Amino acid sequence: MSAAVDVLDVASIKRDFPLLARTVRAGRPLVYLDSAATSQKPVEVLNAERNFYESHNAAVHRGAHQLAEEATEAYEAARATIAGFVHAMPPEIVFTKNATESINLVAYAFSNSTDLARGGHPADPRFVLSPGDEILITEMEHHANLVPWQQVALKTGATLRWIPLTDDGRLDLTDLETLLTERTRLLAVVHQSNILGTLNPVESLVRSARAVGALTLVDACQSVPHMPIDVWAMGADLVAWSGHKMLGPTGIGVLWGIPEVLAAMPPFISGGSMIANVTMAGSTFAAPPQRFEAGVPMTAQAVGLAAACDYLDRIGMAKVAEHEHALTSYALMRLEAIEGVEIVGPVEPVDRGSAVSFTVAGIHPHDVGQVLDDRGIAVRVGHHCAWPVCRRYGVPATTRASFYIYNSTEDVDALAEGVVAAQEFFGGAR
Amino acid sequence: MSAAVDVLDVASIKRDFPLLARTVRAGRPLVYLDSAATSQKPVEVLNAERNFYESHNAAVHRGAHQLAEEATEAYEAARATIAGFVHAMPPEIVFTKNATESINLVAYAFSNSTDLARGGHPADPRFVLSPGDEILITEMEHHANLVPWQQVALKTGATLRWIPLTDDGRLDLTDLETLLTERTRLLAVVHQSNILGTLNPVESLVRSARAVGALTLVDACQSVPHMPIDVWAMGADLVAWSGHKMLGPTGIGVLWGIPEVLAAMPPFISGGSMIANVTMAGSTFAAPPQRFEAGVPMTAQAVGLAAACDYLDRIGMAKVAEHEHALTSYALMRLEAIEGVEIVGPVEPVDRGSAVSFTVAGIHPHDVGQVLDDRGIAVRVGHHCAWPVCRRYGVPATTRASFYIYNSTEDVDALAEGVVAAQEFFGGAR
Amino acid sequence: MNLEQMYQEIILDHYRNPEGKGLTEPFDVEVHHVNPTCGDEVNLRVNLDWSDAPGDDPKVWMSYDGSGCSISQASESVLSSQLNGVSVSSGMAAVEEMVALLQAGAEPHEPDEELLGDAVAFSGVAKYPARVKCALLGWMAWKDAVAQALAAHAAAVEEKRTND
Amino acid sequence: MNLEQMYQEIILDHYRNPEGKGLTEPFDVEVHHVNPTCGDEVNLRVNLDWSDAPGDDPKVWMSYDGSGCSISQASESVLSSQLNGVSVSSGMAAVEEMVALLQAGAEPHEPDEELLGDAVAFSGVAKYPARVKCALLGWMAWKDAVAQALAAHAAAVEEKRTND
Ligand SMILES: Cc1ncc(COP(=O)(O)O)c(C=O)c1O
Ligand SMILES: Cc1ncc(COP(=O)(O)O)c(C=O)c1O
Repeated sequence: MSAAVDVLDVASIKRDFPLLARTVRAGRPLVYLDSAATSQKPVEVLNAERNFYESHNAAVHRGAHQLAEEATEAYEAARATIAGFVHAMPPEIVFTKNATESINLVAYAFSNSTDLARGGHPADPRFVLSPGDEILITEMEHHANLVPWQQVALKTGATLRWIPLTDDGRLDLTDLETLLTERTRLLAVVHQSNILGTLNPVESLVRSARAVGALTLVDACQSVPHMPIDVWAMGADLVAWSGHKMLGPTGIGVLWGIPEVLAAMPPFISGGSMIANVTMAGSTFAAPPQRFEAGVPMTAQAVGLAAACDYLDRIGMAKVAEHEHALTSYALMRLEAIEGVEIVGPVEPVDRGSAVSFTVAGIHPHDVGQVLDDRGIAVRVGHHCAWPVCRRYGVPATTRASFYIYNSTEDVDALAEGVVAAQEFFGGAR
Repeated sequence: MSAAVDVLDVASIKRDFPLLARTVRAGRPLVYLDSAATSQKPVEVLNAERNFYESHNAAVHRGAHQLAEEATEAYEAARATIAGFVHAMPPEIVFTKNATESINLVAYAFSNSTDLARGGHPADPRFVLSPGDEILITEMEHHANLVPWQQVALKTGATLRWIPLTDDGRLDLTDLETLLTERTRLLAVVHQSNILGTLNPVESLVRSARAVGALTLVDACQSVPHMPIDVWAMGADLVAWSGHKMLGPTGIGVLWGIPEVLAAMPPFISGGSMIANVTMAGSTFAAPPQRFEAGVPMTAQAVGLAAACDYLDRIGMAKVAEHEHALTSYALMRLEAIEGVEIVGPVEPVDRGSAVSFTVAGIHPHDVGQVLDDRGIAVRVGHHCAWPVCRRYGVPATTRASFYIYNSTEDVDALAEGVVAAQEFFGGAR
Repeated sequence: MNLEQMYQEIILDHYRNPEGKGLTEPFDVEVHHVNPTCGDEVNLRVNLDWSDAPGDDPKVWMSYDGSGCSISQASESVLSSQLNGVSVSSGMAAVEEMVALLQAGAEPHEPDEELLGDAVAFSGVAKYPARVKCALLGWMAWKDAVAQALAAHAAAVEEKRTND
Repeated sequence: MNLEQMYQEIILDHYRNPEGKGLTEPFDVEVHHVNPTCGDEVNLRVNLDWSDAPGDDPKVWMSYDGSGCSISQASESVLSSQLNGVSVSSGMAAVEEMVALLQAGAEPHEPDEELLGDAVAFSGVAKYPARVKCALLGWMAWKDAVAQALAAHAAAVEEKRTND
């Protein structure tokens, strides 16, 4: 009962992903619906990493020998490719180990600047916080864009506030004017929720924040992999995302920033390769992005991520978004048609991405996930690192299916059939 | 004129390293003498990473599906292997992106605890610093174990002190009693210098530090890859090192710690997977090591590093140390025999590792390195991220050759001949 | 089929009709345990009964309330039916045995049916590492609560002795 | 052989017998530039000569002192012999040309010999990215110093105007 036709040629894309050919449990073909957690990797990305190790591996920005030159060239070429992918320039791209580090880098710019200012050392006033200052986030943030700000608030005395949610899974902007004021020093907001799927109006939020003089950070973990992104058009000061969710290797993330804003931020992790001058008595620091890339970096991973960008660019990000939109619309329709299934998040396929969370009446998400797993369908169950969202909607956890370029309408069918099977299996439960 | 016989079967080891088969510049066979910067990778390590991506890739500690189980199992098995490599238990091993992050994790335990205490929040007093408190390091630290402590001092008002060096490249312990006192809150010391090659008496230093109540951190970047290490026998509270210098992938480092000490440290990078409970108003944290591993980790890299440990264990770390000791002795002899060459660091092959820095009279290290590079010999030139050491010995930079399991006495011969060639090439210079 | 190996009929029965659910009084200690990856929660109370305890091995009475998946709920029900009124020593032995059963890994663990009773039905869960924590949630809470109650008792005895 | 392509005889000559090394007076601005990866250093002074400057394009006199590798030392010597007494505009054009020559990348840059003089000898350095910074160290210092001197002059003129 496959109702829709896929926008992308999924069968041919799938062949690029070795893992997707495997079976799970008792020989079931794998239906991977957990790309919001992490994506699978095309062979091109694996080859790029391996080729780096087999032919050009050396410490970057350090040696005068040919290998060191080649490694540096590969690393910086990767930076340029990744910059191009989001319409940025290479010096605006800082490599981190994951989006969580990217966001913490910004959080520590605040707490470190505050510490430096307290000690009478120079610090850019935009990053110095005092009691009375406010940081504004939303109630749908991933823990990665929540816990660091709680910590900053604890350390600096600033207050953490948040934009609440409506019953249908969107930001409730009714009281925005009382939440976003001249006291607001930073607005940190997720572009697309990893649990609700909601696509937030970041451009207008960022404009409002700018109007009151706040800095802005966008968590783009769930948008850069799934739609065309122009970081300058988005309008924020800083944008964070991960490589592993966009076909890239584990162990690499990105922080994009307006050069002038990055330049105003003090070092986060300090050590080799981020300095200008070092004596025992004190040090000065290199300009961004080097200032934020201490130590031997994740070179092979940067090269792999650049290959992932090339792969996605070849498909075309607009096509990727279109494909996922079609799948999501179909999935919402199929799931809503099952009695007892409740979508947690926007039920309309408008301004929403491909992460679809739901509950099944009378069956705990863990048990739903187990039945799906038994059928070869990999979904995620739990609070998806967005526990406050579960509390907001009064559920202990959800089951979440999420789609990417290698998913087809047949995968959605398998999901819907699996949910019905779970209902049959646990039929007798309360 | 090869005088020594190699302890290891270098020819056979070399075959495991695809990159070492390549040529550089005008078709010269590669002589890789830059392993102190980063090591090359055996095919076994590359295969382990690739196999993870092709067969088990998923987000760890999160899903209930089979892939997530396998990924978690692979990640935790890697932790166990790496723990075993240094005679530790798995929960004592924290994964980071590199040694620089490992050391910063400890540095931020101090500055964050200090911030929390200032704000009236609970913090372990061992990590709370005030003016008058002292951090003791040495003058031979890599920037990674120097700059973070300068930053902590700036932020907390504590004082940074350091153990000076003797003319022959060792720690000058004459005034240790005035440097290491009850004011000392932390001793952070490099086990083996990456520029001088000096192996420091960390066991006794750590014992003295413990006697005055200081915490202790050892930078073991240049020792874990090169000799048998038992972290408990070393006696320190915390030990940091990198994966990429020990045949492992880029993008992974390790912090080992005594469980009770790790448990006393507040979070560093915060976000998903490191929490116990999260509400919008506040969060509590998981026990170590999870507390320090926020976000999707460098899973494939952990698996690769475990494969590297297995590879090294099969050779045997005692044999590795013996092999390098023989090479180093031979290299010191060959280099010292060249007129105008001056070793920067201990000239006796006693308590020293295989990083050999030197200067050549009248020729800048950059030019020495260039001539060597032209002959296919990859060395590092510069301050090796230990700029204060260059200042201490009055040289702008050094040329450094460093050896590993895939280097032979022929490589040392090539180095010595290359240095003579550089002298001939620049013969006419001042 | 795998699914039935894990969800043995006996587990589904306990899940559908949990035994002894609901907190009761009196109690010495109450603990609250959470599984942070999935949000399963349990509140568990224990009451030590020293009346005819042979020396230092009192009887333990327990009550609980919780929410979560079928495995955690069934496991708490089994715990309640199995470990109510047993001595600390045999209860602790049962917890150990349950842990061994669930963390068996590759080589299956031959369970001690005497000690575990219905709980042997959870052996299939050992094959699903992500669910092991669900099955152990209540049991770990029991162990924690008993340890706290014993410590509190020892402290009270000690205080009484010094006051005497 | 590669090595000789980079170390042209003319470079080695400048390295062995550097021209104009040593700081002189008077000067408008002195800058200190360092290459953080290798520790090469240069101190460079410039003096703007407005005497018969056509409008806003003064002559620049420079002196320098530095330490470092053969490439950086030779390049500073060439800089000194090439850009002493030239106008700001043609000096800046020469710096641009030097940057283009050295950052040529894959396609070699056909240098403007008029502008660069002996500096064309550095074309071989473009193939060694790690050495490009060495060859540019002095030239970047010159550009920085001249820009500072021009800014200081403009500020002085502006102040004089407002005071008048
Ligand atoms: C002694 C020492 N400490 C710290 C580091 C930093 O290691 P990484 O760059 O892998 O963080 C290095 C290597 O560069 C080192 O040799
Ligand atoms: C919206 C969002 N923000 C942040 C993160 C954290 O990303 P990472 O775990 O790669 O650091 C994730 C993914 O887990 C996410 O979905």
